[in-house]
Amino acid sequence: METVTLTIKNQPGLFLEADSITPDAFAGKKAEEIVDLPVYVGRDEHRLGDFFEVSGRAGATPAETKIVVNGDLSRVKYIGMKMTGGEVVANGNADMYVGAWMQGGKITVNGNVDAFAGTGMKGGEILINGNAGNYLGAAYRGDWRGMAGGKIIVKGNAGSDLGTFMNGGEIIVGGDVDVHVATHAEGGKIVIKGNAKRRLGGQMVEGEIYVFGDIELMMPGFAYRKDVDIEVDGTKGLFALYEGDLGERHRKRKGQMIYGKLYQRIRA
Amino acid sequence: MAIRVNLITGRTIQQGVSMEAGKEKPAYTTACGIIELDPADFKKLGAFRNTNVRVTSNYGSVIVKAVEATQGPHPGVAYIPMGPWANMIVNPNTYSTGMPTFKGTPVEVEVAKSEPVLGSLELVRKGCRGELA
Amino acid sequence: MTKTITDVVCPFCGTLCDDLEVVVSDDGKKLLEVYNACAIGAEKFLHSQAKDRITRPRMRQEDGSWKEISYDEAADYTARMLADAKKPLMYGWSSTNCEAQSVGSEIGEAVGAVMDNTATVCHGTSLIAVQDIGIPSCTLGEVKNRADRILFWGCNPAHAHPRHMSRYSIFPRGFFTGKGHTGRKVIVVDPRVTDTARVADVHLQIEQGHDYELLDALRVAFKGEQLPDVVAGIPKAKIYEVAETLKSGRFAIIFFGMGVTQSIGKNHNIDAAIAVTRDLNEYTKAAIMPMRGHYNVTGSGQVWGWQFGFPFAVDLSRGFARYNPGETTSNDLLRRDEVDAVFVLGSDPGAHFPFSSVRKIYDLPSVAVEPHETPTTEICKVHVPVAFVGVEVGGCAYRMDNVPIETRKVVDAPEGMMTDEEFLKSVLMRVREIKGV
Amino acid sequence: MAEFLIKNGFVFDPILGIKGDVADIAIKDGKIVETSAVTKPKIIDAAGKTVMAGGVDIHAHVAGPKVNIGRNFRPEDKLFNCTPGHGIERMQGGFSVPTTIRTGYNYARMGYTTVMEAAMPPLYARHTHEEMRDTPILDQGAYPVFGNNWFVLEYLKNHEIENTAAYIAWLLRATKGYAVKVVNPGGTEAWAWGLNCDNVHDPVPYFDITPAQIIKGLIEANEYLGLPHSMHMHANNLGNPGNYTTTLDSFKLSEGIKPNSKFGRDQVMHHTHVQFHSYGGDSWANVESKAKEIMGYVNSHDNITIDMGQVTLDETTTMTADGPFEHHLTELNHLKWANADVELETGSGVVPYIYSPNIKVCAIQWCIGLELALLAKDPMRVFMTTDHPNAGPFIRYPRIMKWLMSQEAREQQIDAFKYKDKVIDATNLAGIDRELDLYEIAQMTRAGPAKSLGLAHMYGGLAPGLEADVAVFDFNPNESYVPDDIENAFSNARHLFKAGVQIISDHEIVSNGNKRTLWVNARVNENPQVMRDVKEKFLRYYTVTLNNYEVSGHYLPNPYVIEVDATQ
Repeated sequence: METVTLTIKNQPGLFLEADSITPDAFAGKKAEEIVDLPVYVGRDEHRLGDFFEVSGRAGATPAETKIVVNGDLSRVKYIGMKMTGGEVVANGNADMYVGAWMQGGKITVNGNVDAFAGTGMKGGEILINGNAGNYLGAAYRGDWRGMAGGKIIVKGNAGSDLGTFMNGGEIIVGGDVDVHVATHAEGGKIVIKGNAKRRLGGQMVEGEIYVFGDIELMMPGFAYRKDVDIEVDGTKGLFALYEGDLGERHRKRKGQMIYGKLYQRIRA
Repeated sequence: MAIRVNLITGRTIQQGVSMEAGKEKPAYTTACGIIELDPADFKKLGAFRNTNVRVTSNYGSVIVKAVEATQGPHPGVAYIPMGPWANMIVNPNTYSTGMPTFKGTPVEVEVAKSEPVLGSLELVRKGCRGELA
Repeated sequence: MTKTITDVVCPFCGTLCDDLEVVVSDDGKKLLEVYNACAIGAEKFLHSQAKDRITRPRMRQEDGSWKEISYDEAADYTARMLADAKKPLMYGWSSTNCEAQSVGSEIGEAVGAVMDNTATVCHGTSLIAVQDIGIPSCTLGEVKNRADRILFWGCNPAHAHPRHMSRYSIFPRGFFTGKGHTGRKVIVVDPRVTDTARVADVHLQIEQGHDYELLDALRVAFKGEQLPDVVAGIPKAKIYEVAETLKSGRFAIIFFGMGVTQSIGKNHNIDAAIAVTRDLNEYTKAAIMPMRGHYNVTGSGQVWGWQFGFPFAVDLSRGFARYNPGETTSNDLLRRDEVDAVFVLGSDPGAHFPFSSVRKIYDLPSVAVEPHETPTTEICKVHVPVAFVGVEVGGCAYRMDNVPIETRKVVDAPEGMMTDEEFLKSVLMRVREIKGV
Repeated sequence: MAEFLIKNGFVFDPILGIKGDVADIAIKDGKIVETSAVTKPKIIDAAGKTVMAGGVDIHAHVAGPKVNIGRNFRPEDKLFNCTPGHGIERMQGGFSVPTTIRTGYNYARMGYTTVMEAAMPPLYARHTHEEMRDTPILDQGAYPVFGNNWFVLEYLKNHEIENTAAYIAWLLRATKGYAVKVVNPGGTEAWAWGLNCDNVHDPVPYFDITPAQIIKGLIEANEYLGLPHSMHMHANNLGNPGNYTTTLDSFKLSEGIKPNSKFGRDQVMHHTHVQFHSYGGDSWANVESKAKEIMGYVNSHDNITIDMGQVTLDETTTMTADGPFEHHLTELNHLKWANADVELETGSGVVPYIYSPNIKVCAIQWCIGLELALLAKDPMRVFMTTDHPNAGPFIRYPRIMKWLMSQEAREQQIDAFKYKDKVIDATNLAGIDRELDLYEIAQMTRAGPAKSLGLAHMYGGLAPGLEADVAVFDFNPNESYVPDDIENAFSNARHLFKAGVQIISDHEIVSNGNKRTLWVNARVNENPQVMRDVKEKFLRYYTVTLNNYEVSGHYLPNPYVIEVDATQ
């Protein structure tokens, strides 16, 4: 795997739209070609090299390309958008749409990300070592096809609207989450190791939510079924199983109604 | 003595009429530079009707006149008609929807008898220039 | 001598009443009386006659005072500001006609602006919900002629849409509703005992900010599933009862307002309310409608819909349209310092945005096109007063149920004043000159 | 105005009867003229290329309230496909429901110059006209819907044809409408109570009238007026297994009625998107094609024209005034559902839909549409449509041409179906080897629809005197080609002229043209009763006043009024 290193040297006046920072756009290019890739500030087109020092070279294919981005990226959008393979490491806070519509490869952010990370994600892995913003692993507006595959791990907290319209894949949040989790979900798995607020599984058709900490308020559409002994992301324990959203439509499989499942860990 | 209440904002007919008559006019301040409190909350606050109060949230602070709620009872809920006074203190968090959280901001209300309720233009102007207390 | 003009359309709220009568002087220069309007609508017509009205553009000076400038100078300043900016915000577009909105779109395209309308602080979250789940709706005449279950959720028409209840929802006698209000059951959900709640058969005094939970509970009740004892401060027996009332109607309508769009959950509250409506269509006929605020905010969403494909928060900065509330919405843009100039027309963000956003506008180059003197004009660098649409110039507007009605001119604007459309056209011309296209 | 001479192209024109011969087409003052009539024309070299009249779309949902619902509630339909303006083109966006601007340009790119909006709710006529105004290039008209209108229901309950006709004339004028559209007659009124009318004899709740009475009455009223187009029909029971009997029952209501029109049409009923109405079986498990039965009837009754409603196997957005159908659809696919019932007049619904080649029913629908066209004896009476965007977006017309013109292309598609064998069993298509030629395509897309619309005096051909709507395609019918060449060539006209203005030059859009809006002004004898009824209904039941209802002229900046004298 070849590595390209980007180090931000000029902060944009407004925000930098850098959908070209992906292994797919870099693949087969040398540093002097990569600096010419387009980025945008408002309506102005610039070169990537106007904002970043670029060194190293990309591999022949996205899968053979690793990108390391250094510096304060909190005004840089779209890092790793639509990437299909390879690796991106962002050493700093990043703005919106990290790994949005991602299909493969891995993104590591050593910092926080703003909203819409992993929007419409189909595959690959996003590891966020800080906090994530709102709409992590959610669907784009209007789309009923949210996160379909892949894995998102957040070491810190996540914002509101986690996994909206989630259909598949996995999201693990080490800390707390804000309101609205797995709304309209029809599949997938969300693990919350900290506390949750309200509106978990609202309008949920199918899928799984695991909460290790407290839930401020349970949806009225979730009913307690039973206690179960399970292992979740390496933690074994007793969980209370709730099913819902009872107000929502549900499929039947083998004569059995399939509900969304919400497991809350029972403290010893 | 300060009380904590849950603040909501919205339209009133007086707000609408005075807005159309001119936001620079005193009638607009009379209509919107107010906080409607439930009688029970007045009691807790230990204030008379029509006393100026300071309303403070995590996001700001504003002086308005405390009046008795006309569409109550709603103990624990306070109402400031939509407008620049309410907007000094509402929760601007949009939760990435574009919409600030205009309704449901926890606020503290305390009597501020001697402080004036500013007119809308002055309030916004002074706020922008950093001239508000 | 005076003239009476009939079938006048009221340019205040989304109710868009079109049965006003206005008496004007024989020369059409003075507006004397307004009939059939609500207090707010009447005030809007009468205020146009104010003696102290500002009738010429003005620019803020270094010392804070205003200096009168010509419309040409104002158009030139506006065009330069927009052309110089990398990402200007063009906000408002709700208290104006569709004709002006269309010219605004062309300017937005030419300068790469973010176009946003007042839905962003009003029913923008409803629009998001509609994109997620759809919206079974109808025109207001369907309500008048058929509805026997009227549910007002988080809205207070007695104050915000004063003639709504008499024209469309509670009181009118329609084709299948000959008994008027006695044939209807009215339910109000509101944390306050509003004046609308006082005329209702049932008032659910909901715990503020728990709309999503209560709506979900209604859906659970429709399906006959078990509920917790109390949801959102409402005992479960009451919830089952209201669910039954709704199901047993022939035609149920839900009207909703800022109580749900602006409370926590926002789009999700509307989403759940629409889900309730969808559910009701399994049992009977049901529709749902947002109580749109400005008289033509709906039209702005329609015009942008057919021109760009999105009803608000349209980011044209990259040369093509993009849309994502939370990113391309005015308050997010201002909060995050994503825009470098602000143009306002047909709205008053200075009064109606959270102050943290207002302050950002103050710090940027800014122009306000606005007939009134407002907190926005107070903080903008240039104020361009214009004729009142629907009073001094006609043009198309869309009612809250998307029905387009052509507003009427009833009286002349003060001598020498421009309309929104005229001013925008001169800005567009200047923009094209500056850009050489 | 500039003169043009389009030289040496292979011309396909049913009006001139030219079947691919090399000929020159001359343009002067916006019209086609004899080649001898031009003096200093600009020469357009069309050697080795195909030349046809501008396409005429008789049925598409391109402007108005439900189309805009489709746009506004589907941001995902525009994700990553919005494009910048360049040259004279403005920004564009949208796949299945494009913006008005993209609509105009994309039709032009396919060589289409006239597009009829298929369903205009009268109360929303102003909106429809605003959108058409913002659709560049194309001549357009819109069909107000009548089949669930209270006036019509009340008049036709007693078979009051003259009153119905007077009301139609009034409404066409008030809405600046073009033709009488009927959608699920009675069924959409029933849907206002959550009900439907499943067949032509299923009575409408309260109004005590059957769909059959509505259909027959509206045909008669249409002929009483002698309108340019016939009654334009979307029958009851759309989209349901076994519905072909309802379709045949509806067709039969036209029997014995003679066309009364000075505009050259021969039909009294145009039935639209027949694909959706040609299903046998009694469930989705055994649904099968009844295209043979349907075309058996159509081929033997020349007072009917139809269009296909061809499924294109895309993700699209369905939208129709058939409110109950859209509710039925959302129950099936659980996707977002918009509904918009309109007081006293009509309703509509909008639901996204994915026609997947992996779903048996979708593949059967695809076959049925093609069968209709391939079983047509008279291509002047069977027209190409996708009922845009219901069965697919209009941009797929060139792909449909490919399927109609090439058995190989059809076989490729059938082979790609997941349930190929079941699909073949349920349909006739695999046994049909007919390949249409470009002359027949010109009949189905130009001359035929123009004639059916009563617009053969303006559109659909290249005879002198007609509007100079001419398209030139990079397609040489005399050279060998693979099926995809058809799709590519007809998706991207080399040149296009609209009313004598060059719109496309070497594949570039160079002019926004001078679009016109067509509407029909039918004059009838004074009818005090109808005018009294109109006043009363507005006073008591409408929520807008009568004086605010009529669409004023400035919404049609360039109107083209077709006058009809029905006074007698």
